[in-house]
Amino acid sequence: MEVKLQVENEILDKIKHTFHSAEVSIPRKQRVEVKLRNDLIHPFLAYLKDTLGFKHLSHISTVDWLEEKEIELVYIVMNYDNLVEVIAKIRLDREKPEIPTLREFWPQVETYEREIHEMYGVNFLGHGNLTDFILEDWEGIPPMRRDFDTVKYAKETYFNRPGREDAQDVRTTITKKSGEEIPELAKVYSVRHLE
Amino acid sequence: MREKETTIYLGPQHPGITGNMMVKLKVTGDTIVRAETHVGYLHRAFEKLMEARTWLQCFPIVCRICVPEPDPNEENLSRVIEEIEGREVPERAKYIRVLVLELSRLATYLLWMGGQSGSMGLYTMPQWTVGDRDYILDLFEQLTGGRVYHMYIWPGGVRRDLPEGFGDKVLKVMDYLEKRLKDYDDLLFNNALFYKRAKGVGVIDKNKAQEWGVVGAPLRGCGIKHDVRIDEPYEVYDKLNFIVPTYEGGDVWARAMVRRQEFEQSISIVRQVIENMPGGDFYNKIPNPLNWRVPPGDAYVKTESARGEFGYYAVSDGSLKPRRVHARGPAYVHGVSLLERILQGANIADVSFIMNSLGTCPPEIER
Amino acid sequence: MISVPVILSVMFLGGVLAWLANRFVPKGASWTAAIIAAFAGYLVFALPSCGGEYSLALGSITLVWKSTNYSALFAMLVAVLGFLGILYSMDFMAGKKNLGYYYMNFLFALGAMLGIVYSQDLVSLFFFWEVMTWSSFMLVIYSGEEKSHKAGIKYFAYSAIGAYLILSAIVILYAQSNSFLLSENIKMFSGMSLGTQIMVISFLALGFGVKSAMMPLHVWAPEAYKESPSGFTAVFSGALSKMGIFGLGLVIFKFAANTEIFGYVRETLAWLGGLTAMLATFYAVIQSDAKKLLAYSSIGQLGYIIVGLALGTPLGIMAALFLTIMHGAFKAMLFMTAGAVYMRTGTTSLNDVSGLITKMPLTFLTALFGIISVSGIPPLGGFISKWMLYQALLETNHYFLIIVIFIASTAAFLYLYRFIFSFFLGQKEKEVEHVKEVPWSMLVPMMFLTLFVLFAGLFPGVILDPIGKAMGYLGNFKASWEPQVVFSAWGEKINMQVIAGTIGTIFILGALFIGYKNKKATRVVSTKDIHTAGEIPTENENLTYAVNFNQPFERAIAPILKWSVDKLFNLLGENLESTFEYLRYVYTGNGQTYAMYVILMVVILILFSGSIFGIHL
Amino acid sequence: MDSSTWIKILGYIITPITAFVVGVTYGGIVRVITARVQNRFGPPITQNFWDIIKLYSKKTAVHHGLMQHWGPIFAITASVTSLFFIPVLKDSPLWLNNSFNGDIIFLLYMMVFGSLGMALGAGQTGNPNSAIGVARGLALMVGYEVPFVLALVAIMIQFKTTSIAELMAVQDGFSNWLIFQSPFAFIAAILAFLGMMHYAPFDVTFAPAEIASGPASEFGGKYLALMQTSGSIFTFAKLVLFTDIFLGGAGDLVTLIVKTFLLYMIPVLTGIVNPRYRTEQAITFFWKWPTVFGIIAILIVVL
Amino acid sequence: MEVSYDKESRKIVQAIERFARKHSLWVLAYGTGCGAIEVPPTMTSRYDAERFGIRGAATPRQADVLLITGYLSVKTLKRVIRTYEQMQDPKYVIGFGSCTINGGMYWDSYNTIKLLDMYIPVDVYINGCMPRPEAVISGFIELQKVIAEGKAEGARKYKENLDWYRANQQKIIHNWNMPDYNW
Repeated sequence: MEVKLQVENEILDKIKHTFHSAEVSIPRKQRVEVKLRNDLIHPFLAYLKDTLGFKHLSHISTVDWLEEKEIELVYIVMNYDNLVEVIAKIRLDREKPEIPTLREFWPQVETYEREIHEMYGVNFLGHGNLTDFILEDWEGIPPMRRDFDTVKYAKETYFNRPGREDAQDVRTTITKKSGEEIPELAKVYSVRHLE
Repeated sequence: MREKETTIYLGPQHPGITGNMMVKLKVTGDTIVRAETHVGYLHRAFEKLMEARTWLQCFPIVCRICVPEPDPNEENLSRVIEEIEGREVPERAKYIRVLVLELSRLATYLLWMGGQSGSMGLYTMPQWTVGDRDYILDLFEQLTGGRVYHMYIWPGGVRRDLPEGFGDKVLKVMDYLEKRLKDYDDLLFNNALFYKRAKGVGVIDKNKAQEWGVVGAPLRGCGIKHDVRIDEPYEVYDKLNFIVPTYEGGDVWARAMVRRQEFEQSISIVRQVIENMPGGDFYNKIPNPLNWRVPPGDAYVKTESARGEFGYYAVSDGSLKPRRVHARGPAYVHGVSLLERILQGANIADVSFIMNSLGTCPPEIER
Repeated sequence: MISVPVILSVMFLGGVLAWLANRFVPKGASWTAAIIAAFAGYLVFALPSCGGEYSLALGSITLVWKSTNYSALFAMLVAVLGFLGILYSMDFMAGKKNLGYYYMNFLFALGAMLGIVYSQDLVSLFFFWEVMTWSSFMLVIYSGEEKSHKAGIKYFAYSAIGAYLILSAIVILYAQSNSFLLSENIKMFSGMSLGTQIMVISFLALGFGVKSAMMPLHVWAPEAYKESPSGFTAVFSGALSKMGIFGLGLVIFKFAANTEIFGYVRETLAWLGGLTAMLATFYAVIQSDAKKLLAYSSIGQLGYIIVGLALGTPLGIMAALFLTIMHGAFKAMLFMTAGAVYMRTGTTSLNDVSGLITKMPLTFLTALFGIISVSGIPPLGGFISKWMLYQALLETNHYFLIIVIFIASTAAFLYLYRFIFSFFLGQKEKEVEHVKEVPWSMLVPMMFLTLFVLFAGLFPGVILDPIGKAMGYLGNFKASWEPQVVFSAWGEKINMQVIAGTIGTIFILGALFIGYKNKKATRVVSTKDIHTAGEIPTENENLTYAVNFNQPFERAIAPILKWSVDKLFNLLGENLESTFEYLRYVYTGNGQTYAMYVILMVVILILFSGSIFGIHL
Repeated sequence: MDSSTWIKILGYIITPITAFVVGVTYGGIVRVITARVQNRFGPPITQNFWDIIKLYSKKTAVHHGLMQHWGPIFAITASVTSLFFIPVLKDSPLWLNNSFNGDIIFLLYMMVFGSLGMALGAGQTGNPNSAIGVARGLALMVGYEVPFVLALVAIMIQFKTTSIAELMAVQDGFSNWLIFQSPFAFIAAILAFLGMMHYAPFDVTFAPAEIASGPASEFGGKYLALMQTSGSIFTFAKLVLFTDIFLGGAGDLVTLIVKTFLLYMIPVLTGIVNPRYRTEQAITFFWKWPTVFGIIAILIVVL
Repeated sequence: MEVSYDKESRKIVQAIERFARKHSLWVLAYGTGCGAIEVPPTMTSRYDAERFGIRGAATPRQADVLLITGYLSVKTLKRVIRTYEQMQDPKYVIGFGSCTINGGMYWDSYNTIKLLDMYIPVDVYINGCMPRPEAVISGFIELQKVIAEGKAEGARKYKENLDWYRANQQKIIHNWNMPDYNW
């Protein structure tokens, strides 16, 4: 089925016209994806919001690209009139991720930025309230970074029920106790089998 | 130096709070000067755990993101994977998915009716609605094997086909709910006291609503017609016949009336789905679930849950496990920044009332 | 031989003595004043309740001073409260400046009050009335701060209006009767023309109403009560405002009783009193300063008294006079409590202090008995007056007035609870760690009054004896009582000892039970260990709910308050303030200048009124 | 001592015990009725007894100061004293206790005694929720006292008495019950009674979802037990008072229980199907229609 | 309290007390985890836990049972400990769901505890993820049995082993600003 992407193409053109360095693509209907230089995100979102009518901030997401030493910030904004969502992506240096805050555009950005600061260690300049949001008294590297090993941390910090400390399949314990065999199918689906 | 305003902790251990969160109120008299939402009591690091599990192992996790209505999460994760992978879903599976989603919406609305009336002291209502919700949970149990968490919607379709005679049972429950809706009207929606309590309380400014990130019933209660089912139709919603109710006012009353209308609409959707249920396959089988790699890419999908737009952003790097799955529930905005804003100047008596009308659900805020 | 002039000269000379003593001996003023007040108090009680007559002829004017049963009642109130107030002031005022000035004015005010009640002629009545006004005015502006000046000017302005009205009435009376003697005037009053009667009665009622803070003439009271030192506020509210009641009693039963308009006068006054009680209570509910709250409460209680007097039945008058005594006691207690808190914490704001119960247990006890008594909860003295008042209202068929009174009485719980809660209950904060109980000289008056209200509740008859005699002076009123039993006109009676016995027995049984049960496993924990929903509050978070305590009620009465007269009169008061602004320029810091101005004003007023009515002295 | 003294002493013992048993059983029945309305089976009728016994048998107790320790005692003093001054049964020396002529006004104030005591106890805890509950409770009291007193005044004027016993004597025979003689007074009083019983829609004082049960939030163990005991007795006392005034009192216990139970059902059934008002809404409710009915009642008597 | 009444009457009193405790379980309104979603069905018309004398209580001072409905994050654990310590003896804890027993599906999460009884004494566990209302009720009946036998001595256990519990608690709660346990 041929999908008409008239609205999307219009937006694409406008963005390309204004921000020459942006890579714009249309992954599917109602989506426009934009890859930007770091310093352009502020004017870009201002342009989207004030000129193109993208009033609704749907989402701010973060992806940790450990191998590339980068942290990707994904802003998703939506226009209620033509129902198109723009996905804007920027990449920050993983060692010192810093970006100005967007609080003045949308009040709820505060929450997103607090969470990203807490979970990824991204510093939002001028935010003013980057306090504890979800975690309390967290010490060490931000937990959502990929080099944080949650299994190791959990084992070191918490007590484990005896029989679980080796993270073995519970079913083996159960079968041992009850004297039953593990069905072949279940063996195949075991996690340990995977690795 | 001691503050002038009195601090009142509403939660985490408080009968008036929805779930496990805290609203710290600074009050003078019984007027709230400032409200701060504190979350994180339910943080289980789901997004971290998902990065350590295969794509299919993520399904038991996502359904626990929002406890009262797990199905939009499963739907979202399935759809985000399907979109990255480009996997087709059989028509029958789409209908079954809509059926599950709408049943889950009905169950959530029943729970909401209970919470909304319980927060203003009408204790008969939760007893009725939560009891009636169990009929829907029974349907789920027969269909999926789980009362609360279903893990039923999978990439490529659903896990099982509908059992024998399931459609009739669903229709029977729908008839019952329709009958009960009259009782609910008598007890709650037509109660003058409810009107007095709800009118003009917790008002969201219509002009600011979109900018503040309001979605779902609160947005429609401001008179703005926005529903993902219509704006960006997923599954088979474009083939179904239903209306999106809106109300003016932006207060608790408007939200309640919107939800009440949607309750009726959902019943009608379920009926249509059962009526039009096509035959055929229910599952576009994925090759080897243990060695199933999703091609690299990212996607953002959204679903209209009972509390509003539920979005998932997922990134795959081509490995067995997701690179990143990020859930954004409606409560992320409703429960924190919006709640703090509209509680300013409200009465202490209305805090729990307003929270319930916004559909605040802490587990989806902190995940 | 004790006679009225002796008492008065003891008081006035004592005042001068105290002023002098302050010059030479540190603490001399307070001791002198206490001894003088004690001595004068003894003299007042030793004076035969009917007698001590003394007359002095000054040209054509004859001054007559004499004790009657009616005046004896008020004199005793003044003497006791005066002594307690001075005793209380000894430590309360210790270390403050101008103590000689304070005690001198205090004793002058006491002397003037005694002079008023003993006066049997209009000239000395008016003279003492003015002395009382300006000596109390001096005490209102005692602190010398801007606020107290404002309050003082407001008080003075209203008092001047009141004095002018009284003076006009006196002048009119003199024009008709050609005599200043009270008895002469009363005798001839019924023969005067209706217009004169109305004018005299309304002038006198309004004039006395100012002092008893009858709405709408109450505007001065909250500020003045707040600004005056607490030792004097106790007397101010407890005794000085009763001078208005004393005068109103005379007006109603001596002047108006024999006229045709007797019924109208009583109805008007009763409704004014009732509305005063209700509105003042509502205003008290929304106050956030303890002394202002008590001031409004005082206005409201005076409203009850006016209602009781205006009913004109034996039970009503008995209720009013009993309440006069009781109000003197419990309002003095509460003002003394507020003063004690002020002394130890430096504030009377209900928002700032909390949790003093463990620090000042005896003060708390006083406050507790005070509020129980004010609210009229059995078995303390306040209840009996309320009971009599309701019975009187019922027997005179004041159906709607009783509702007004009852609303006022119920709403009183709101502010009374707030008073005791904010100061003594609630969170114990670090700011009050250093607080100690007040010294004995302050505790003694408080404890004495506490015991008194308890005694009054158990043996109301003992206090009703002098009241009965006083009623005999006012008219041929007969009411019956026994030491523990009070009767109503419908043949109903209330036995206070049965009530107190029941309450006491059950309370003691309950206390024993709850003290004995699980005694070892019962712990006292700090007020920080409360249910905060599992959270641990930080240091600077305020857990006391004190600011705008009564906001739910405030919201409900907002429509009533919006239309009330108080705002209007506040506005008027503001304007009056600016009118009297010039007074600030002429204020030189000592009392003499003021006295001069007052006398000057009196003279002007006399001349002015003289020119109207064509009389020349 | 002569026999009348002994009867009186016996009455002092029997009255509170009966009130406690009846009051607690009523509480149990109410829970069952509520459950049935809510499509449930409900607890056994004796459930409230077990609750109270359990609370008494709590091994530890915590209080924040003397007033909290004494607060429940104030409450039980007020409820038992009120009961002692209400004639429970007509013309029965055993059940008359201390009732005297002129007791209505006394009772009006005595009933407040307990509230004030509880308020002091709740204030001592330092819990802001308790204080808010107290502020709400006292404000609500001002609300419902207005129609209540209007109704009582209408009756007191009509029969020129302030004594319950005399009012009971007036209501001789079914048709002479005050509910028929002055229906408007009854309507005003029964509406006030709704507020007095603190059932929805007038349960602002204890609203759990708002202020975590308000004044009672720091009371546990023996203190809560004593409060509940006192509450049960007080409920019975209020019911008896209303029965005496409006339903002609009762000559024997069975009649009394039937009448009080029927009366009790009014607030209970209202409460089951209604949400709660906000405080100011509740107060203004009482100052509207109930007050109008009360004024009509007085006007009828006067004119 | 040692009172001088004889053994027989003490036995009777004890029996009554146990019976009352058993038949009056007030559950603290605290939804610590996702299990809270099955508490309303348990309490309401279909399963009606009030038949067994189970009802909600608003504050810890009044409650008897602390229902830990699921996993506890570290942040919640602190509040749970505070709440538990404010409850009055006798007090019971029910661990609800697999995650309180051994961490359940959150065995590798960095923010949830895996073993509830290392931090507070637990009387009864209900397994399942999540347990059905029937299971919850059967858990309560198990608790009633334990109470009837007089073995529900969690409060005593906690008091006697306070140091051990404190050490475990302080191991994961870094900012320990809790008031002292006052028993």
